[in-house]
Amino acid sequence: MDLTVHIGNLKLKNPVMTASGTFGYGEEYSEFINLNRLGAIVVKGISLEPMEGNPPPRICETPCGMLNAIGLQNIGLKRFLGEKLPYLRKFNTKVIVNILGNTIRDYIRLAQALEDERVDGIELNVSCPNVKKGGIIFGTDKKMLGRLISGVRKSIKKTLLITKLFPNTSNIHEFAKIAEDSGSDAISLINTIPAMAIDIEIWRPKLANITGGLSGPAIRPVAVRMVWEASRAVKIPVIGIGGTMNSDDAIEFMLAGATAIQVGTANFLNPKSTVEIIDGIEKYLKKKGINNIVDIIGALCYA
Amino acid sequence: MDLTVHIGNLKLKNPVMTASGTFGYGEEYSEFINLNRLGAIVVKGISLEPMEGNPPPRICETPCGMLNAIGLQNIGLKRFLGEKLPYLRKFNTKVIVNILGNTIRDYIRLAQALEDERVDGIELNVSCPNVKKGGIIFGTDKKMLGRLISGVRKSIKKTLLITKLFPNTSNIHEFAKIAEDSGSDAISLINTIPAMAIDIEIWRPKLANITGGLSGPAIRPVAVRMVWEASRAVKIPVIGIGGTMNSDDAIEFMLAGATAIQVGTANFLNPKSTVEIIDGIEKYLKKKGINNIVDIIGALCYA
Amino acid sequence: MSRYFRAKVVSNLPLNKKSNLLTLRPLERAKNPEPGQFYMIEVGNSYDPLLKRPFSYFRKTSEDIQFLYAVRGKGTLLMKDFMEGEIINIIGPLGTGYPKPSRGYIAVLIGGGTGIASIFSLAERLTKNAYILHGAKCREELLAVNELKSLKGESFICTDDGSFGEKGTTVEILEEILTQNSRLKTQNLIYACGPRAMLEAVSKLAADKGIKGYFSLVEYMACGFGACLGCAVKTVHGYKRVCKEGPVFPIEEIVW
Amino acid sequence: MSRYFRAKVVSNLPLNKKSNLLTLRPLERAKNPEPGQFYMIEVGNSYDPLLKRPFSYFRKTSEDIQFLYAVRGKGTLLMKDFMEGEIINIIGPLGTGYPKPSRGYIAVLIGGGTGIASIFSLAERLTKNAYILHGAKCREELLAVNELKSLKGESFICTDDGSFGEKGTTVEILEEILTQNSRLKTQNLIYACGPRAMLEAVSKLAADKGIKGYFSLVEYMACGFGACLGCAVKTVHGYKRVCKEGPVFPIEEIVW
Ligand SMILES: Cc1cc2nc3c(=O)[nH]c(=O)nc-3n(C[C@H](O)[C@H](O)[C@H](O)COP(=O)(O)OP(=O)(O)OC[C@H]3O[C@@H](n4cnc5c(N)ncnc54)[C@H](O)[C@@H]3O)c2cc1C
Ligand SMILES: Cc1cc2nc3c(=O)[nH]c(=O)nc-3n(C[C@H](O)[C@H](O)[C@H](O)COP(=O)(O)OP(=O)(O)OC[C@H]3O[C@@H](n4cnc5c(N)ncnc54)[C@H](O)[C@@H]3O)c2cc1C
Ligand SMILES: Cc1cc2nc3c(=O)[nH]c(=O)nc-3n(C[C@H](O)[C@H](O)[C@H](O)COP(=O)(O)O)c2cc1C
Ligand SMILES: Cc1cc2nc3c(=O)[nH]c(=O)nc-3n(C[C@H](O)[C@H](O)[C@H](O)COP(=O)(O)O)c2cc1C
Ligand code: FES
Ligand code: FES
Repeated sequence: MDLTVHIGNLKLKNPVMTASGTFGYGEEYSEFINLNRLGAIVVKGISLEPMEGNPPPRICETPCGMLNAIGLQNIGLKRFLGEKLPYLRKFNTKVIVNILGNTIRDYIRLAQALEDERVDGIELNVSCPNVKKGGIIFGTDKKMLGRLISGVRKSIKKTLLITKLFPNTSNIHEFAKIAEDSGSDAISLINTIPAMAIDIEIWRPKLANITGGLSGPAIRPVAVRMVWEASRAVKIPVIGIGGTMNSDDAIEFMLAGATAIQVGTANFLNPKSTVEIIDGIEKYLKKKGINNIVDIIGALCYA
Repeated sequence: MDLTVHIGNLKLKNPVMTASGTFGYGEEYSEFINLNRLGAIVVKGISLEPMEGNPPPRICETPCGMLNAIGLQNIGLKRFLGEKLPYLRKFNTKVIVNILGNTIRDYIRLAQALEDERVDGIELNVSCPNVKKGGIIFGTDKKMLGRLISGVRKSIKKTLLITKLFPNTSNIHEFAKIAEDSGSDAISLINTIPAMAIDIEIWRPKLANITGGLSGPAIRPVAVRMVWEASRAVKIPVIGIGGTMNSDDAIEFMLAGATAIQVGTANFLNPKSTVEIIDGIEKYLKKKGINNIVDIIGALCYA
Repeated sequence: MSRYFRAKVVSNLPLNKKSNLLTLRPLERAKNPEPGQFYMIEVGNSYDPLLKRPFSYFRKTSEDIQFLYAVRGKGTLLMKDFMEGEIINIIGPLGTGYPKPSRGYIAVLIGGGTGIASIFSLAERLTKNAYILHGAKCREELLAVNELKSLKGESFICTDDGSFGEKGTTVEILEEILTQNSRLKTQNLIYACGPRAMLEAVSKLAADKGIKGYFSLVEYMACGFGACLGCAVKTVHGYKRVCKEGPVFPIEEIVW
Repeated sequence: MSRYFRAKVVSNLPLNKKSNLLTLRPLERAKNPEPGQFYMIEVGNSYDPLLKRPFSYFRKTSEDIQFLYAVRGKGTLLMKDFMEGEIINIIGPLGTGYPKPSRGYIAVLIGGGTGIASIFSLAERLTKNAYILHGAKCREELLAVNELKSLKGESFICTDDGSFGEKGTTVEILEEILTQNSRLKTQNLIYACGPRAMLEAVSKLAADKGIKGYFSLVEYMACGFGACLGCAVKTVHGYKRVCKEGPVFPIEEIVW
């Protein structure tokens, strides 16, 4: 059975990746699973300088979902390269680095530094809803998004470039098209949906940041629809993210048009989710008599 | 204890309304609850001509939510006025009619006919995601939305005009502002979020319409955030909709800035939801020692 | 007497690997159901699963309502965990059940799989001139075999693999019955509930032989009482709600 | 020996109106916990509630792990329904527990409400020179009173309303103890877990008297093992994760 999928020039041994911000820098999961088994590890968003993140409370639970406003806390490029990347390099798994900046120049510097270190891929976080100065304007402004992507594209040679899209739009296909036209090798979607919860006893937002991003099974139907729309609008591969809890959900995304999927919130509930999903996909394909996983990508039938 | 709230020129005896499309024409619930107790009844969307709706399956369940693609099935204006409105008139409850059309002219004709029959309010459904020709373009195009609202506004005299907003945008406050500036007396939000689910056994969409609208508790955090954003952008009252299952949820919307709320999907699980929510709000206010419900509207504290 | 009421789980007994017999006792005064009607049953107390699930009532005793259900997905899986004494919310009786056969008609009742639940409620009311057919894949999936024996009508049991009763499908038995009493065939009246494939086959047979009858249909439901328009099926008179105008429809009105 | 493992519910006994004692038996080989460590416990098998919930372990016996929990919201409400024999997933032991007091130090342990669970695991390990304080609003909310008596250290129990033990708060008792052995006060070492108000008061007292110690903090958690950065608390060294660097932090490092 062949689980291999291709995202741009990257060959993944299976379509199961981790979603940025939910898998730390990989180390946190090494005691639970064999990291070699993953298609790719996408690490927590990295900025040029370390960021301390938002004050607590940073998370809360909602029906079949959770809100987070971590505020992009990260150790910064330098410490990432010095302390975290060497560890990840030990595994036979692709390493994709999620990056975020305030300006196009920030993104370019990050991308170049990471290409120099030969990471396997770069995922542009243009869509994180939690910090005002951050990538968010790129994620909702088509022109800016195009300029950002082509800027980064030109500044790096062959490293895989993925653009991660913002779900809060009525025309995801247009953003997908811009990513493709500006030189993105793939798109990933969706990031969390901006949301909010209030503690009605004390009349305060449950998050110190007031709003946060909704993730988990609650958003999966929205994510599947967006992946379906985006994958019909572009030729580059689409990576499906949002509420994948098990292999059935992963298969749903792939039938909708995703070439690979990322597992986020599920890792918190069950740190073995990713490998259980890989096993589950294999079992499903066996049951269905399918030898090559690419046969299910976008295989949705109509009427 | 005073539960009265005002939406434009309408005085509601309490802030609990029903959400369009989830309460039929009221009759279906009369055996379960005393319709006189409701703040207002918003009926299923009405078009000039009857619509037969989408083929089945029309609904499916998702984590903490459901998808629907009813396709705006309705009996049309004439039969509504002849068969349904007289029944609703018997109750001491405001009647608000959700309307939808393909053109601004359609909306105007509907609004005028309903004003002639002295319904208490009109809710513009500019946001239903299920029919291609329907209101959807109004809901995502700011210029069109403005023209629609001012067109309807000018054509009717004093009937309350509510614009129901589409959640699939990154700038709900702009749509809210347009509704206000174009003469809407209030806005209601959110409608369902476009979404999709796939049956992985048969590789087909779970809905015949392929996509549908997500409702239920899953979307509440998104709805609360949008209500909060919208209510800070406009002076007209905001009606909060999305996943209100109980009085706690209703209070959450009101703290976020809603003057009233609509109960949708909850009616299906428990046809008594609306009155239980009214009772629950009363209990909450008593416990908190609040005499007037308006004191909680937008009372969210920060920091 | 509200149709939305609380009920206590009296028992929840496994009948076979897939199916249980659930006995509920209403804690409030509840309406008596008519054959073919159904109830919406709350399967858990979180919002996942969210919606109640529809089940035909199988039997109504003086105090209790009984259901036969098969475990299919996450809702019915939770129902398996219903414990004696647990209290759940249910809505019903709902929908329009089977019209009684007029005098002189011979009722042929067909319950495929759990479809027997809906059919049984009618079978119990018929005193004579009735055939009751129940089929399943294999012995282990048959339901209510003993109860069927106790009925006044003549009952036939079949399995696809022949592991119990006759080997074959209910449709084959139906054909035999219709052939045997062929002189009267237009005085046969078919009542059927079961898998779609079975209903389609029965429908074809009925059309061929000019026999009338009624099917109980299934469709996904959100409310069960006519409010959501989610359970539409196509009929010759346009879309109809399975939960309100149905679940029972005249065979010839159904558009497949 | 994975920290993610399945465990069987051995018992789940109500201790008072709000709290239960939960005994779990790991079905796989599991690591032994250190005092102050905690576990993430799966509260149900649907996605609502979604996340596991963090609980300090109360006691470790040769085969089992015990927890003391209070019903607060929907997760703990579901835990009350845990039945003997049920199998659940848990993660642990997690976090960094209490450092042992160095020789010559007098440990003063304070458990407010369910905070006693975390404190108890340490108390059991201390053989002498230890005071253990446990307080609650009223008699009905006290926990593990008998277990406290069996400890080697000296234990004090108090209730706000005086319905059991001394009338007053743990903070008042702490003050008394510190006054009594005042000569040695800098050789006291405080360990506390409980409501925020209690910890803030203890922290003030400790600062006033120049006494060092450790608090076990709580924060909302998604993962419990350091991956989500959701459980940050402010310390003098910046944000730290309650689930990894904590839950136990030196009192003087905590920024309130
Ligand atoms: C009027 C009516 C009467 C019914 N009576 C009975 C009965 O007496 N005994 C019995 O065992 N079942 C009966 N059913 C079917 C029963 O409602 C479904 O099996 C049940 O809802 C499945 O719930 P789930 O959560 O386990 O499955 P899900 O996880 O929701 O889905 C699992 C599978 O079950 C099927 N299913 C789900 N919902 C429905 C539905 N509303 N209608 C049909 N199929 C569905 C689908 O094929 C789906 O793939 C009846 C259905 C209707 C509409
Ligand atoms: C390291 C650690 C150890 C803990 N040990 C114990 C213990 O031994 N015994 C015990 O009874 N409780 C303990 N708790 C608290 C326990 O985790 C919460 O009471 C529980 O998660 C509440 O879940 P719920 O779904 O019932 O409440 P929810 O419905 O989620 O919330 C109800 C209320 O509980 C509180 N709460 C919810 N989650 C947390 C959380 N993660 N931390 C603190 N408060 C929370 C909030 O104030 C909220 O208003 C511990 C918490 C942490 C972080
Ligand atoms: C705690 C948390 C932190 C996250 N941090 C990032 C991040 O740094 N960069 C990013 O692009 N996405 C981040 N995300 C979004 C996830 O990568 C993912 O897009 C989202 O959670 C939806 O997937 P899920 O439902 O499987 O979790 C974060 C999500 C969570 C829950
Ligand atoms: C079955 C169904 C039918 C609906 N029909 C309409 C409609 O005709 N017009 C409209 O404006 N909204 C319609 N809605 C949207 C609801 O009014 C409401 O905005 C949405 O369901 C979110 O609220 P909830 O989560 O409380 O259900 C419908 C929703 C459902 C579930
Ligand atoms: S299930 Fe709602 S109308 Fe039939
Ligand atoms: S709970 Fe996830 S990092 Fe602490």
